[in-house]
Amino acid sequence: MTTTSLTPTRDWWRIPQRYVPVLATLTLLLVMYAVGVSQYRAFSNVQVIFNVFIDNGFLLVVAVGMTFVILTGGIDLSVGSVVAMTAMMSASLLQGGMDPAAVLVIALLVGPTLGFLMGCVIHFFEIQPFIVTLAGMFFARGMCTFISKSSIPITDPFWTSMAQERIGDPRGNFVSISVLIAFVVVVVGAFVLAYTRLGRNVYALGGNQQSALLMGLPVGQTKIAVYAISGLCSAIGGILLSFYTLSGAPLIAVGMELDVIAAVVIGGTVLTGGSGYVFGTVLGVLVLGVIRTLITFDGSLNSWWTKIVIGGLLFAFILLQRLIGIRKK
Amino acid sequence: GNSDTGETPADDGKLTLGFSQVGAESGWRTANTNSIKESAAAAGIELKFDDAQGKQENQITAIRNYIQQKVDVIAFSPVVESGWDTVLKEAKDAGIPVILTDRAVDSADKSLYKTFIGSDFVKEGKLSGEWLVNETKSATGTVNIVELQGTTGSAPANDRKKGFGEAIAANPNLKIIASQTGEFTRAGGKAVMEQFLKANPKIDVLFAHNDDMGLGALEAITAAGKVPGKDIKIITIDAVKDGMQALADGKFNFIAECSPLLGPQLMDLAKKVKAGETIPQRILTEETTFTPEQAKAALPNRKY
Amino acid sequence: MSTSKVRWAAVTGHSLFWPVVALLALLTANTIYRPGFLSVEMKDGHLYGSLIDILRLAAPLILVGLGMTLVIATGGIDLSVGSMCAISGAIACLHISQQPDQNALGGVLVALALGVGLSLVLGAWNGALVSIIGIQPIIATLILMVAGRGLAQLITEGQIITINSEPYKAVGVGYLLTLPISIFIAVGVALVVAAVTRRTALGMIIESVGGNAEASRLAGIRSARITFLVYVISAVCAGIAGFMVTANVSSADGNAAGLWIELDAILAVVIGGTSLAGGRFSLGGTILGALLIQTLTTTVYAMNISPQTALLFKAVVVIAVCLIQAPAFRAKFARRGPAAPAAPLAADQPKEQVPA
Amino acid sequence: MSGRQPVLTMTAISKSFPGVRALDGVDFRLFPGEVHALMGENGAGKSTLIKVLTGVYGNDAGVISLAGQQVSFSGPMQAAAAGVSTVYQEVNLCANLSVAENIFIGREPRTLGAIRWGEMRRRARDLLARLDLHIDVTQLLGTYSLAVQQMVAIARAIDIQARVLILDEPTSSLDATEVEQLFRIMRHLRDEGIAIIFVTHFLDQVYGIADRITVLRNGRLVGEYPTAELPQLALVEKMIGKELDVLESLDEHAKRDAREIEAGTPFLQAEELGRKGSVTPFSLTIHAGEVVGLAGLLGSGRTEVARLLFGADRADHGKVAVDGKSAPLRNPIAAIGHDIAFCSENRRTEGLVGELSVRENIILAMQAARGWLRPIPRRRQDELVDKYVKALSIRPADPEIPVRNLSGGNQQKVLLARWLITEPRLLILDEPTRGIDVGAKAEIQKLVVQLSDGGMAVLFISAELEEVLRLSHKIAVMRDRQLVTELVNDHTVDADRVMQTIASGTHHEGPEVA
Ligand SMILES: Nc1ncnc2c1ncn2[C@@H]1O[C@H](COP(=O)(O)OP(=O)(O)OP(=O)(O)O)[C@@H](O)[C@H]1O
Ligand SMILES: Nc1ncnc2c1ncn2[C@@H]1O[C@H](COP(=O)(O)OP(=O)(O)OP(=O)(O)O)[C@@H](O)[C@H]1O
Ligand SMILES: [Mg+2]
Ligand SMILES: [Mg+2]
Repeated sequence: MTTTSLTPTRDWWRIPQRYVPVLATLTLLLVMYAVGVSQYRAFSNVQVIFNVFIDNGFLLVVAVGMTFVILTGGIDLSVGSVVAMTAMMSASLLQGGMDPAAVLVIALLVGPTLGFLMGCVIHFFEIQPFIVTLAGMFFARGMCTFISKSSIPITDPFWTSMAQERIGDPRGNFVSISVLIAFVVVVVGAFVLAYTRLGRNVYALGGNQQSALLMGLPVGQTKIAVYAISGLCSAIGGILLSFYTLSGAPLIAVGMELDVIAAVVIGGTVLTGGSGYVFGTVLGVLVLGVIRTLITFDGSLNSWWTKIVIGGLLFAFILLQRLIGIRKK
Repeated sequence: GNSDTGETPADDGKLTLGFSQVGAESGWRTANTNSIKESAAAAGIELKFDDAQGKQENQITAIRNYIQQKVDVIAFSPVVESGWDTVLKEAKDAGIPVILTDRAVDSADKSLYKTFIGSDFVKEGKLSGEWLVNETKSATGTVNIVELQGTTGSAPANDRKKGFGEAIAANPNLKIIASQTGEFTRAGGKAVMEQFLKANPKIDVLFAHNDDMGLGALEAITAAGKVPGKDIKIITIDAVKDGMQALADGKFNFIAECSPLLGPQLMDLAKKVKAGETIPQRILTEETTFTPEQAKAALPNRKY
Repeated sequence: MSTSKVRWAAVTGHSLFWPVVALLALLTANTIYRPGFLSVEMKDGHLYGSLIDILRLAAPLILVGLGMTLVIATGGIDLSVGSMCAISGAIACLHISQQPDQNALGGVLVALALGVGLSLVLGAWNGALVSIIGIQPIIATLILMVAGRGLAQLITEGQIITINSEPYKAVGVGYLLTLPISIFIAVGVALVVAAVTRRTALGMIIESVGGNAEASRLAGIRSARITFLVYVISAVCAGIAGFMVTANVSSADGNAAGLWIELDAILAVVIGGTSLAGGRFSLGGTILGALLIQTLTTTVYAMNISPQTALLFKAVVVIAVCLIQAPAFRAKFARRGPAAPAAPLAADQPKEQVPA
Repeated sequence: MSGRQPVLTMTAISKSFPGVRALDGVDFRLFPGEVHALMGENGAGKSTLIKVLTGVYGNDAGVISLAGQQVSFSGPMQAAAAGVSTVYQEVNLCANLSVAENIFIGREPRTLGAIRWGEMRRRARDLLARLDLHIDVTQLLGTYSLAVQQMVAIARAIDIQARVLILDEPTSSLDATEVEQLFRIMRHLRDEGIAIIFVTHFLDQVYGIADRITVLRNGRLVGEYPTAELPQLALVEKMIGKELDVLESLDEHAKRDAREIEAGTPFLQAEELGRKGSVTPFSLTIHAGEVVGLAGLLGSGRTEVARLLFGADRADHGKVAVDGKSAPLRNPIAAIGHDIAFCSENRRTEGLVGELSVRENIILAMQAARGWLRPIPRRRQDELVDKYVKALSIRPADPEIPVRNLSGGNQQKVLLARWLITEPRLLILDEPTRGIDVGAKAEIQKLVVQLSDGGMAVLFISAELEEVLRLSHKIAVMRDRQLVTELVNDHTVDADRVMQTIASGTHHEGPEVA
């Protein structure tokens, strides 16, 4: 019977095509780390790696949310502003003497609510996500300056302890609590995408919205859900940022959305949707973190050369990733 | 980079300074960076310089990396005032002294840094206001002021506005009739001023939070057929070269200086801190104010 | 059925009807706030007034938006236009500042040529990344968005280059036949782009590539070339916008010139009815979108809305314009309204595009 | 039948699209345990009726009731929940998900909310085995051929516990064996009491399986008939609305004379042309005025051969000569430069640009060949488009509407028109008659004959062997991505013989071309 010949001839050792981008990123990340270690002795300290996580914990959380959105083929430009708004709001509420637990609850509600509303507008009124979330970005940033035009310090003991608690080994290497929270978010995000209906609907939606609709999937709910999830992740990211800086500042996290999108895409997620993994996003965030670390370790770059070098590294990275991807095809 | 840039040669006696700059967002900032680089070289200090591209996260990253690299002294110009306690504690625990430049932090625990060297933005605003109060003390009617603010939410914008407001409260005739952000840029200053001019038939004074916005506004005023410096008096802050030139030409009326040349003082302090000398918690940069005549005199030998 | 009703339905159904309404609403609000807003007077042979300001200040955004429209029509996006503005402005000002006589027309022309030339190179770089190497446009242009600012500052050495050149200044604030020259430039470029896309087959081919790249390839279209071309066009438009931005203030600020203009340009394109997914594009819509955005900004200044709430105001207007423009929103709204049977056309649109 | 209650009734359904009245007061009844064929020409409104039923479109007027209850579904999700399971025309699945997921998404087996992947794969394998399809269900769907995808879509639909199963042209890309497989399952489901709506343009299939037939024409109901009482010719006349001479040509099995063509110079010669992982190197010669048919089962590599000859994929082996001169067909542009044209079997993803108008789609290839700097004058465009809209009777005849609003069959005609106006010397047609109604099909067949008589070479790929036999001078038989043999289409060749060749893959006695 000829139908048997339809079984793809696949060598068992061949990596499935869909994992290639992520693996390419991983390989390049390791190469970059090796370069750092060979150039700068202090680079090999374990704490350097931990610092990358400490300094990018909130970015990681936000990027997980963005992964959901991009997988559906959408985009969320509001994340940076929502992060800032959450931090700003927490700081302002704490300053007003509110109970930290209540502040946490409120802060964690506002982001997803905004996300939910944006999702509804995108779905029901069929307006392009880029525009809706751009308006969301203006709105959230406007809220920041509306709350206060100068930064508000946080002195709350709970916040302070969350910020300064060090979880580490006897040799003095440590991570912050934020890193653990970020890890939990990553694991939950990965699980939801791989093992729940919602997660699979996200992929289906990104693959072909029309088909998803005709297959009877809850397209609307899924779409709204991803923006709410992204809002939630931004809110968590905002809280982590307020732990990280112990303050809320109106101008913080400006332009963060581009970093987040870059991280997600470098991690192998396709902007048109339907293909990508949370693990890739983790790698993408690490790539950005390691590039930054390399530049500070060098410490001899001019301000403008810093930008050019970041652009150059980004280019080299994407080019290599692309070449590896092509070869494996 | 060459293979030893990442480590501190702990024993060759050469002092290593890690400096994290805000960014390169203005000519002022560039002059500041250059001053630091030049004076480090002159003082024989090894400088590890990092540009944070205007992001606090990046500055914190940089400071953490300086701690890993075990530099002798860390200095930085904070992007924002708040949010430094955690990383400063880490520096303190690692035994590395920290010097703040240009902008302050709002930490309650003053032991987290050795000193803060920089201008006083409130004072700059105040000096501008006081000059105006003095200028207009004979005025009988109301004096209409328009204000070009810096980037909304930034420390210099907040403080200069505050200082200026406090000073002009002394004269009830002085009234701010419009206040908008010009984002610290010439284009912003010009666009906002154009609308101010159309909306308000009588503007007597312009207060701009920096020279660049003032220079932009200058063009708008000229285009509207008014004479800057006469029909509308212009007060700005910074005293960069173009601003000083305008002042000398009589187009501006007053500039409160905000000097970017912190380098020599910073290197001096770094050495003292390293040697364990006690130094004051707050050091003001040597700054002054300029009137057109003073500007004419000072212009030939200004460095930036 | 009266023909006037049909005609009315055709007008309201037009994709640019609501942006026009929004623009008029903003202008009206301004006029109510300050009756003199719309007045235009003659001053030393120049027309002078807020409306003229809006046109003049919108000119760079229109230019960038035109290029962006073509890029978006192919299904791409160009984030690097802001940096391009800064670079072309910087190189032009640098060249002029080095001339012994800054007012010499020759020097200025060379400076403009340098700026356009550099834009061509950078546009080719973007185009090559997207069309030859196949990098996703948003990332490919992100590279130059980041590195381009560095390049601009490298050119200016981080300083603001101030020039004093009348011919160059004319690009930004000069007048011709009572109107600002920048308006003529914007209109001129718009006409050229319109002619190049609509008088030749380029427009249709761009739409075809954006609508279905694989089908276009199989129909014998050199998709890669077209993609390459639109990034170059976009870069040149941004480069010319860079001249205007810098000439406006007679100085090149590598950091601030063209900052965030990419977002405004994309917004203008979308308000103008071009889908970010690519395909059909409307140059007129983009121009209208740019005017709307500039009017919004001017409104904030003119009405003296406090900077602290200005962004909220902008957010509200943007979302309102986009909502009211969305057929789905109007359909839902019309159904609820008491007597509004005028929009069966829109209401009938299938929820999604369902190929048979 | 009158004693039973219909499971589904649709009464006076109307639906308009801008400028088109797709359905106009259509009634439809469906009884449990029957296969009901929905027939009509391209654009008659079949797919629209189905989409109105499942809530993809809202209806302007009319009532739908399911099992006696009035319903109005908000979308396929609700319809499926109420027991209406649908395979839409054109495969509507997600190419980026695995085969198993495409079957089960939305209904995955779960414990505590977590998907049980292992079980899902096992069940997917079992289900596909019922359709005699043995493939790796963990692979992405997009890596499989259209035919496989169609089978997967069917598998998805029959796994749902449905009362009503709707199949909109499910067989258009299946070969005979698979169609038989599908019919077996349909009969089985029918016997279980499930009501099945079946849309197809293959009349034989209708008479092979349907119990009753509803005919639509131009959005109106023509009538409902028991299959046994409606002879084939009468059905066609009802669909078309007039008696057609064209139909006679359907039965004309005149073999075509190949000898004089062979004598001429070959237009294209492929020598050991091949591509790793796609087609084993093959040699093929096509003469001017010759129709070469490609026969083979699905996945046998016919499309690949066509793509290599058009340069859509790049060959990594062998060479091609056009007019005796070496012509490396590296890309479509090179092929078009040698006057080769290619109508892809996948009109939606590889053929048309949905947003562009019918006119723009038709002139696209010609314009591309001229380059963008030399636009075709509008007058000339309108002339050309008008001519072909008439010649191929594309409906609606308004060339300015977006092509995505056309029905499936009319879209196919637009694609054909695009290439015909370029006046190619070799026309490659990959499944040009798929999803096309009988009238149009006959017209396309006539067109192929006409074109080849006029000196055009045609490479004709079709799942319908009859069609290939009727039109071809020469038949190349493919099997397992290999061109196994070429048969001169003379009196000794018939469907059985070709089937045997496909099945055995060996040479048979009789004249052959090496
Ligand atoms: N989304 C749409 N927008 C506008 N018109 C449409 C749309 N879908 C279908 N039509 C029109 O409705 C009519 C009926 O189309 P439908 O798809 O139901 O035909 P069909 O009978 O399924 O034909 P085929 O056999 O070719 O698939 C056609 O004239 C078509 O052009
Ligand atoms: N066993 C297989 N494994 C993976 N992909 C396959 C397999 N068989 C076919 N395909 C893919 O399906 C597509 C179509 O297959 P092919 O061109 O061989 O079919 P065909 O002979 O043209 O039949 P039909 O036109 O009826 O689908 C090709 O792109 C091929 O990559
Ligand atoms: Mg159909
Ligand atoms: Mg095929």
